[in-house]
Amino acid sequence: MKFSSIRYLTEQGVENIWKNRMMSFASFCVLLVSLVLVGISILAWQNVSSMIGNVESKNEVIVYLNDNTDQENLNRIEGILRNLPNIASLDFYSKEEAYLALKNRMSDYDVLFESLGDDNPLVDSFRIQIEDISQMSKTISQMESIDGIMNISAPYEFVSFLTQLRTVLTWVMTALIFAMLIVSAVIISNTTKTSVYSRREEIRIMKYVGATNAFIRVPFFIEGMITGFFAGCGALLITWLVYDTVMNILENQATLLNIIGVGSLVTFQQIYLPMTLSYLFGGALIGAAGSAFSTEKYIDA
Amino acid sequence: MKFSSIRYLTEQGVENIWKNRMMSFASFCVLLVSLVLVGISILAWQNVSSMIGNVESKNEVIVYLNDNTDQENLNRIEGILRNLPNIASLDFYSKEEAYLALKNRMSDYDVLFESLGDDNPLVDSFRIQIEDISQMSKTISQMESIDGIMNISAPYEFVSFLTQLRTVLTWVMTALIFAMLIVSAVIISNTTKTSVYSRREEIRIMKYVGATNAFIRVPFFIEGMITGFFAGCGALLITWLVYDTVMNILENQATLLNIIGVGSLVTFQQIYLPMTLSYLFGGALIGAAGSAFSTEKYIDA
Amino acid sequence: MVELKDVSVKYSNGVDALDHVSLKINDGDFAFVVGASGAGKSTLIKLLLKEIDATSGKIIVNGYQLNTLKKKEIPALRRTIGIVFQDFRLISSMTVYDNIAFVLRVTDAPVPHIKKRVPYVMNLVGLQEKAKSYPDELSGGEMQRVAIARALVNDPQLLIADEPTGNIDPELSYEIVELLKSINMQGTTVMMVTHEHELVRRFGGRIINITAGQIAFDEIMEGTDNEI
Amino acid sequence: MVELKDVSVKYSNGVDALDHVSLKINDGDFAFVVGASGAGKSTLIKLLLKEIDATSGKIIVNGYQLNTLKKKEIPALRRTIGIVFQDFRLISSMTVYDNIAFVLRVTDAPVPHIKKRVPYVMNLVGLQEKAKSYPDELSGGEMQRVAIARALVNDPQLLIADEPTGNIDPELSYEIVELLKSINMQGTTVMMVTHEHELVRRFGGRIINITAGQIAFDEIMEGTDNEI
Ligand SMILES: Nc1ncnc2c1ncn2[C@@H]1O[C@H](COP(=O)(O)OP(=O)(O)OP(=O)(O)O)[C@@H](O)[C@H]1O
Ligand SMILES: Nc1ncnc2c1ncn2[C@@H]1O[C@H](COP(=O)(O)OP(=O)(O)OP(=O)(O)O)[C@@H](O)[C@H]1O
Ligand SMILES: [Mg+2]
Ligand SMILES: [Mg+2]
Repeated sequence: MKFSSIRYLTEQGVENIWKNRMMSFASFCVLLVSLVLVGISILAWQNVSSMIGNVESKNEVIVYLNDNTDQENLNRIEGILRNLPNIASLDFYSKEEAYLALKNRMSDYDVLFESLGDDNPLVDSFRIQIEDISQMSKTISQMESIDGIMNISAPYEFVSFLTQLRTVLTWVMTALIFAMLIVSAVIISNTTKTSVYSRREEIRIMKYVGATNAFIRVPFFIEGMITGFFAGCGALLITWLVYDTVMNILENQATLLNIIGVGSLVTFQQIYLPMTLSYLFGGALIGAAGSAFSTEKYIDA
Repeated sequence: MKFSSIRYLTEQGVENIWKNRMMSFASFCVLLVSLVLVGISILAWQNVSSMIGNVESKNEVIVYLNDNTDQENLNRIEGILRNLPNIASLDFYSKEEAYLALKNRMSDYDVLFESLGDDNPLVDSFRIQIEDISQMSKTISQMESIDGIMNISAPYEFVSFLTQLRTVLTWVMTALIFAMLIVSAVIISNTTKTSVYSRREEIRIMKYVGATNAFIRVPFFIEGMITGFFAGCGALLITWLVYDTVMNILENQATLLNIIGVGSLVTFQQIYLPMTLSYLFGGALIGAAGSAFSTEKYIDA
Repeated sequence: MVELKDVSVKYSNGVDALDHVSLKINDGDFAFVVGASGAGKSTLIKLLLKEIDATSGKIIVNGYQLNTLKKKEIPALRRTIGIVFQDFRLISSMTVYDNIAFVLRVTDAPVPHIKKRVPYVMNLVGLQEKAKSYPDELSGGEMQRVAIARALVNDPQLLIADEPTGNIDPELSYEIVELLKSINMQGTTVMMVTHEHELVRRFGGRIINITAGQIAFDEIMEGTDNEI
Repeated sequence: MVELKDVSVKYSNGVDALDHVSLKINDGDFAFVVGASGAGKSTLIKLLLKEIDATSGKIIVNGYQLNTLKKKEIPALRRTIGIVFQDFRLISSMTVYDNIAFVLRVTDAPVPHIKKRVPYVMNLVGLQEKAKSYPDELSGGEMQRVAIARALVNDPQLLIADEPTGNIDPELSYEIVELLKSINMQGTTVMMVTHEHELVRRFGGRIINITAGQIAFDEIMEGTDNEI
């Protein structure tokens, strides 16, 4: 194909957008909506997994040491613990700190502590954060074999809650993204099909005067690509607005934010580059591919 | 219009579905997808609000009484509390019960209790459930004015977490349902418009031979209604499958279920009647209305 | 009855298709409309159907004042007119039978009447065997005859035919014009656009010649057919 | 060159449109094809374009064996043929200019050639002023002439015209046939379907009569035009 032909076909593609503006607008809307749906689903998924990750990192296994463990044993146990796999961090928590914290926490029961006087019945402990909480039981049984340990308190219930929540959310979000992809595929393919269908006569006539399939297809392809590109722009804008709005609402919910962790929210700034690229390229690509595929049927008729 | 005409137009509508099967299938798919999206969004919203309601009902305000309150005062305070507005339930919790529970809860600190011996430093209390937690502070200030009360412990943070969670979820879910409605409206209107657009010649010719607008529209209307009805059936089936699958996944997550409350899940059996009706009627109605509106443009041309 | 008073039509792209045309065709008349390609013949017909509006001037068709006719009343107007379009305009999704029957159905005609009338007119144009064919499955001449049958079927007051013999061989063309003549005898006003001078010469009658949007000639001529 | 050997066409609805037709039109011939409505003339043309396939028999067009022609090669075949369809088949979303230029564009013709050639053929059919009009804005005769211009524009080896004068007044019709004749003089094979006996009588030449799907008559006749 010569350059003049390519230029002509490109111009045709651009012109067709305006000539078939009703159809182009339909494709534009449908593509835009699909991109927004898929985009927001993915963003939601990112945020939710980041939140779960954040909440997970707050879990704590507490290793209580025997009463009156001396410094040497302390160091030995700390060394062994640090060398265990699956340990994210480890803090020493002396019995004095523990006592003060307990007193604070149980301020309703002041009487109780008054009766104790200066006596501190608590023990030293290590507070340990587990890396992969699904491997927690294994790590704990390794800890139990260490000498000089009185007791291990692990947040079994909390961990099982988190793993289950994650399972469910993974299911739900994966299903959501899949559903959105299917939904988008269905509506995009239907819209482009209808758009081409309404021009089947034109396509037939072009074939009668000797146009090759490629010659007929290229303008559709370009038309779809441009429409898709603009749908991508629109989708980007809408996603941005929606995302910003949701983030603003969240920011006013201090307690909630505190629990899920402020840092676990993905800000728009962090992702705007890959997002912009995916939207624009994705839009153009889907638009072009959709048109190209839908012409097939009427081109071979 | 005579009966024979109505019969003829109805037959036309049915025939047209098959004659324009590509378009009918496109409308069917789009309507189905829209109904499923909106339906599942609403179901999700119902479940989430039922879960929040369930978690909310677990909140507790504890009213601690002065040490050694006698039975008479106890009855008096209970009477006053019961007469306060916004109280859902009220339970007496003796200091003996409290002590036992505390001991169980703090089994890690056995030493602490051993040092106390038989001495019970705790006090009697009422455990109160608030009806509307957003009105909690008002209710608590009313309680504070009662004689013989030592202290009130209210789950301020928990309540503010819940109210905030509810605000955010209400926003998100409302937005989701709205978005799905808009999405559906956009794609349905575009699909029906394209479907009618591809038959604009036919419509023009009908007008040339003296057909009234109603005469042209009725078959489109019936076509849309039937397509919509079947889309409703399909959507019902898909929603049911999806819902059932999600419920099955949830049922395997015992801890999670325990926290959100098994009873707070809406089972399909509870809602299948209104859902079936909404899907079928909704489908038929949207299909019919969509077609009727889209013909307008080409009918007046 | 068709009456045009000083009617002009200027298309949006600036073409003056009709230029101060005045014309009267009485009930029961039979008129040939002739003229070069692009003279304005089809434009005249579009006006009578209120497919387009006159830029200026007044038009009365079968008692309807087209200038003031409301959109809602257009179907009523069109039901008094039977029309054969130059490009046929058959509904491609309907069979030949339904294309013709449709005209009766829009007027709420009783089903037994439809069942008798439609085969009758299909027979008139020689298409009884094509009842179940779709327009795509017809030859050019057959499509044209379906268009003629459709125009006849509801016994219109005014029958307008735009080149009804453009795709039909001469023998059949004579038959078609004779058919139109016989319908005219029964009281229907007939207006037939044609470029086949032979037909006009043979049948004679009122001949209206449109040239460049104006009426160049409007007279009654003797047909040669009567002599043979 | 067109050659049909014992070709039959039976449409899916059972119509026998062509019945064991054998026919040869040599390069440089000019042939009129006549016959009653529904005789099978357009079917013959559809065959040559490979729009439909023969039920039996062999067809060769411009050296292409149509029976064994692959789908991919159809555009190449069609580019050697210029065709005027009975129903015009103009692309309604393109202007007159683009409808005609399109045929050159599909063959990758150089832009300067297009810019010279298209106005030239529009001039031949008298449509220079309608270059920017869309098909909807043309009269029947004008559309037909666009179709003729489109068929001429890429100087085809074989020119097929299906009723190219069905919507054109007699004067213009003569001009069109004379145009086709002069193109034929330059070496293009021309096959013209018509039902206007007057034209055939006047110009004469090879006349192929198709009746009920069979060749009833295939002879060369003297035209009256030469005598006048
Ligand atoms: N919709 C339109 N928009 C612009 N110009 C038009 C339109 N329709 C027709 N014309 C122009 O108006 C003039 C008259 O057209 P009309 O169709 O009335 O001619 P006609 O007498 O029927 O010719 P023919 O015998 O070729 O059918 C022509 O020059 C044509 O190009
Ligand atoms: N696609 C089709 N399917 C079925 N039958 C068809 C189809 N096309 C044409 N026919 C039938 O085949 C026969 C020949 O049709 P064709 O179009 O070849 O006639 P023609 O000679 O061109 O007639 P005309 O002069 O009226 O155009 C006709 O009886 C027609 O009804
Ligand atoms: Mg005309
Ligand atoms: Mg034909």
